[in-house]
Amino acid sequence: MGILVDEHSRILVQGITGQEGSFHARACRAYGTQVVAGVTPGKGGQLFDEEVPVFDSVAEAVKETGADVSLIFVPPPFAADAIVESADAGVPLIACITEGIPVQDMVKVGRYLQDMPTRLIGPNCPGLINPGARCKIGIMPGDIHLPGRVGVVSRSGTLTYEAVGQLTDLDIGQSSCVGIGGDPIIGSSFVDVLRLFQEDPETDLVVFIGEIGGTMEQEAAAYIEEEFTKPLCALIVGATAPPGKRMGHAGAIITGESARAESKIQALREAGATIIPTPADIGSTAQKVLTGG
Amino acid sequence: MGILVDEHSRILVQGITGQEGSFHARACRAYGTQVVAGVTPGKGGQLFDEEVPVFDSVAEAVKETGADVSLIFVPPPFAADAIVESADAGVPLIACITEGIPVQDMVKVGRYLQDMPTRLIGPNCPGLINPGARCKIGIMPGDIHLPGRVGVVSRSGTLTYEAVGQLTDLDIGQSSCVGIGGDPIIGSSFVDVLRLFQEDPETDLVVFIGEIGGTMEQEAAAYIEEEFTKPLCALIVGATAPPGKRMGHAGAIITGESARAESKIQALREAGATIIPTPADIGSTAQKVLTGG
Amino acid sequence: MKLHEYQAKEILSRYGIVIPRGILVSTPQEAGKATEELGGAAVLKAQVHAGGRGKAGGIKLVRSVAEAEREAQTLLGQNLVTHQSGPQGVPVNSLLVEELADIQRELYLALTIDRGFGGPVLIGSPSGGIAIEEVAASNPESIHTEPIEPVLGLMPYQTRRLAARLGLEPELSRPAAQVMNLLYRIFTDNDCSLIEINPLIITGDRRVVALDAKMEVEDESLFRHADLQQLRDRAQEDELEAEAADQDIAYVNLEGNVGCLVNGAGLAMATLDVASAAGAAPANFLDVGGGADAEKVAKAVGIILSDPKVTRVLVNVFGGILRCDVAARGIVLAYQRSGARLPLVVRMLGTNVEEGKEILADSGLAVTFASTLTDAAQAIQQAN
Amino acid sequence: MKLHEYQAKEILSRYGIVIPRGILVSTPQEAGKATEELGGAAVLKAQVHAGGRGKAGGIKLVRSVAEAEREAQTLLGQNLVTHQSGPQGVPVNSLLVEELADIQRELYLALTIDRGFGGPVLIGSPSGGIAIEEVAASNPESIHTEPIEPVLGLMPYQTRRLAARLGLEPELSRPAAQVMNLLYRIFTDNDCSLIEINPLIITGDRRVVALDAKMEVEDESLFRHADLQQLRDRAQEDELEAEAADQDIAYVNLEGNVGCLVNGAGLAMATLDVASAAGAAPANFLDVGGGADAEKVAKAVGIILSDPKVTRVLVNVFGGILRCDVAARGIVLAYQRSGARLPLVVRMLGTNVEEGKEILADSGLAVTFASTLTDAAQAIQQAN
Repeated sequence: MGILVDEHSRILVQGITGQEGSFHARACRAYGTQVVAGVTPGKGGQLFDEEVPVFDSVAEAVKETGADVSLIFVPPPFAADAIVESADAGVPLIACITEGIPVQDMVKVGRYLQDMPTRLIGPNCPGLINPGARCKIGIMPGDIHLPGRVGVVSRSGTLTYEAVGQLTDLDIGQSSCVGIGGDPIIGSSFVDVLRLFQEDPETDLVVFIGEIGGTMEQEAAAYIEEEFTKPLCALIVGATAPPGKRMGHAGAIITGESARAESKIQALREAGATIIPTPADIGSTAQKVLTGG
Repeated sequence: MGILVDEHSRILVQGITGQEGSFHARACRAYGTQVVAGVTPGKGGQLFDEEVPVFDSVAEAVKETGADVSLIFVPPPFAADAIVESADAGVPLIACITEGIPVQDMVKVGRYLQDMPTRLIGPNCPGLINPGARCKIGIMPGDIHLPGRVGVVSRSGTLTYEAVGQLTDLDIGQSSCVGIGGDPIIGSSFVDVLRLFQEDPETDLVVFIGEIGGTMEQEAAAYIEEEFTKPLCALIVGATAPPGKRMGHAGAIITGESARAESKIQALREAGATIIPTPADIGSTAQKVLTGG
Repeated sequence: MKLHEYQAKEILSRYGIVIPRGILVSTPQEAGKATEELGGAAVLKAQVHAGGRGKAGGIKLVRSVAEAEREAQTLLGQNLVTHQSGPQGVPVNSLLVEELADIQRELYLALTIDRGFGGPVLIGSPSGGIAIEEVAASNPESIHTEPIEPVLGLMPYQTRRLAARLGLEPELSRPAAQVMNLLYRIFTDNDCSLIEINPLIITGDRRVVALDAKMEVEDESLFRHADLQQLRDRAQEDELEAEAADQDIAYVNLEGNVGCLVNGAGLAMATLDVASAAGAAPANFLDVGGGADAEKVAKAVGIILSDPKVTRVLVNVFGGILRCDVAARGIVLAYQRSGARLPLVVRMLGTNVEEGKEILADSGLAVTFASTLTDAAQAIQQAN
Repeated sequence: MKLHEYQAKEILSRYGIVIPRGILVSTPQEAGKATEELGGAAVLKAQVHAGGRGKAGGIKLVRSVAEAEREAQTLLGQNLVTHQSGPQGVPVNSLLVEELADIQRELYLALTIDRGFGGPVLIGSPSGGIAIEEVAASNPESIHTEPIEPVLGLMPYQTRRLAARLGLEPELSRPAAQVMNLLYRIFTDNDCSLIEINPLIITGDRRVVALDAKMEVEDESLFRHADLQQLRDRAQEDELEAEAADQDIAYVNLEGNVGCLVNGAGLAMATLDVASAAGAAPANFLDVGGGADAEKVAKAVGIILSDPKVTRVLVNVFGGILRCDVAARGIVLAYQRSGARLPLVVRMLGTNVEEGKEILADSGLAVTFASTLTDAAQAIQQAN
């Protein structure tokens, strides 16, 4: 089981002929993921690594290969277009890795996707992985994962790997791990992913990794309190980080105090989450909760 | 019963202090409609006809009076704003009478309303009426209506009155009559209204009045064939009308042959509708169907 | 509102779309001078608001100044009759003199509103240079559409896809996409109901050029485009239709002799349908609109009465936003102003109907009242 | 990227928003001349990228040319320390000399992106002229927001509502709405992350004027704004931070002595959290980003090594889009280039981790490898 993807998922990689795209398409395949197609406009007809057909458009790729997940490595100026192209081609799940997409592009894409059946993970995210199904759709190092029953959801990329690494070191396997991305506007929120973990019979516990800024953790806390029935360990990073120099005044007054780490930790604690004291304690906290300690 | 509105509906009139707005607000009240508020920016605090409070904004009107239907007489340049203001204020039903709203304004409003729970009737329409509930939300002459069990839905304004007049002359009452509007982009389609008539236990038969242009009648025919279970009499006008001088080439090739009257009549006939031979035969055709003749 | 080719092209050019070099002229002498400026050979294109101009002889290739003057002499001042212009044709008051284009390929590109989609669509075909209706009939699968989501605008993948379907090589895909993007901007900035570039050509030196351009601005939006309002050319419009348009009245001149005044487009079409079925030939389609006051009704009736072929008048008014008393006052006013004595069949129902009938009955006009559509049609058929 | 007040105002003015008459100067003589041009009295405003300028003495009212020259002499060339500038302050290299405004009322208006809403919001308050954070703390209900749906844009009813909440009389509602509409256009046209007009004033003669303006353009969007890229003023930025920004590296200078190289903002924050908890004071926050190549990593490490307060370096890389071997090569390159011999604690995990460690082990650098976050923090705490 796990969420969103499994061993039947058929992946197409947008930007497969680029440097990052080709590297990670290879890594996904090496892990066991079914990469069935690539898309690079103007390079249709090629074969990637002598096996994966490359198409000029997502629509062709879907038609010819039945791809049902799109993994995007397209550079920032073209990434919004890539997302919309996949959504319009009817791809039900998109993971967009690209970092640095202009916010106003994502404002529009976000609005557009509201009316579409497509689910977007990211952008500016590591993607998602289902270790039990050997299905890796993203840039995370596959070999640190272990099949198991803990779900991981995180706003951060590399910190997700840190969490997984600590879990695996303690022999705690993962059902699915999802990096939802660090941009101001992203396709799927904590709540969206928690809902899926709630429904997944093979997830017993969720490790939740938030950050300072925004109010998404508070929204997750509200959901956890009202509907989420599984144990959850939560880490919020950034308590000692410098005050966000990039956050303007006007932005600060929208979220105000709630953007700070303490506010988020408090909300999650009150919602019944077990708080992970420091980033070094992710694995051990999960272990304690699992063993009832 | 009837659809959309009944004796409990509480109406606010946007543009109530204008010439048309005030005339028709009065006519609605005279018919028995509960007009609970008016809205004209800058005229808040006045009383309309010494009884109906006028507000500066829809939000205030809704808050103070519990209005749940908005009837719009605002001039074309400001009508899109009026629709959005009502939708944002949470008004569940809007009837926009205004004729001549720029199409590109309605393109945007149409897209916005997709994500809103609000239902829009019109623009460029006569509104809707439930004679049994003495609830008239629009510009139709109230006294031609008779409470009864025939639903009327039409793209045309005055032709709807013609239909109602013919029905009433034959003592055939109406459950509800809805003019969906003649503009290229409207809030509710034939199918939307037919669905409501399908669900209404007090509607036995529907009189359906279409026009040349567009393909909405064909979409209705498809719905009628697949899901609509009540008898339906259909009139399509425009068979002898001059070829639409205002329809550009590019527009013509989008809809092509299907914009013509014969194509629409054929689709409706094949869907099981009883075709009304000429506009003079609306009442008699309905009577025949009702009496099984 | 239709624009002339030269007006549309000026707008295209201002946005950055490449158009041929061209000079607008209104005399044969100017045509000759322009041809000289363009190197001694040119195309003379009649500036008229009607398609099918080429087949009707409205476009002439000239290879000398003398030939330019001769052809301009013939074209200017004539009424050009095309399959779209109606039998009376449209006057040729100016010519666009353009440089010869090195045409390698002719494509079709257009933007319009698609009711079904509820927004603008971009339409393209590799079969440009001929009427798109013919392409639609003979080769419909060569016409491609790209719906444009208003929140997103035209997306790059759509322009790539359409460019590919137009058969453009990769190196031409980018300039063609640029044209598509600019057309969409022009369409939205100017509240167009139609932009049509037919043909969009690929030249021998691999440029993408708008060789012809048709542009229509939505009448309802003209209030916010003072600049575009200036571009209206009344000379191209049917005189009565232009007068009606000035009053914001929907009017189409037809062949018969029954002048029709109706409120509402649907009822107006229904009235024509019933009148025709009863053997009466309508002289016009006229929807006076919902928001009419007595003066506007009077103007509408005045337009009907000023049509020489009209011998009787049929009024079919169902009072709603337009009240019957208002309509009646307008009718009386128009008859008084024109001094006309044409027989009048009136069917009135709805809001303030009694007042309306009273006003007409008291007016001294030769009014026959009818109560049903059928009655009205029969009465007008007999009223001669 | 932040713009100066004078740059922001020039953009506002270009779009049609009224700003005071002003002259940019960079010498006391120019300041005197400008004051003379403005009628002998003016306001001198230090052009710096830091809020709180007024309280810090960066704004001076002068009533004569001599006074203008004197005050300009003091301001120009100094480092202005405000509550936002950090202790080192920001250099005052130019002054905006503006005419005196006849202030009747001071309002606040801003536009930014609201993550929760997923789009732009317009923010307004009748309490302008003071820091909005203070208003938010003391009188939060006087701050009003209007979310803007991208497909619709800012709707008239929203501008009417906000104008009313700002306490504007009906006759001022329209010009204020106009300012709001223009601000939204500026915001979207220029991919802003923030526009703040504080105060927006009502003058004695009832005009709506932007008396101050703050504008920030989203760094990610600069690639499509060549014109705005020109407006960057490096002198206003921390030198190392500016260097980092040039390389597209997220870097913030801190107070400690442990240079930190991390990939990923979350892991970088986590690293600071753990290091601080272990008693080691970070010298910086540095996220080298996902798409880094060896050269970019080398630049990042170079920035760390060029910081004089750094005595040891902590590397925490979890290989994903950035592979460990690439990171290792970059680190070695930077040490070689700088000749630095600072101790290095490296924690590396993930993609190509073995190759990465091998490269570092073979490099001859004083590397300590750590396997967990705690180990790394302890190792760096001891590495002195």
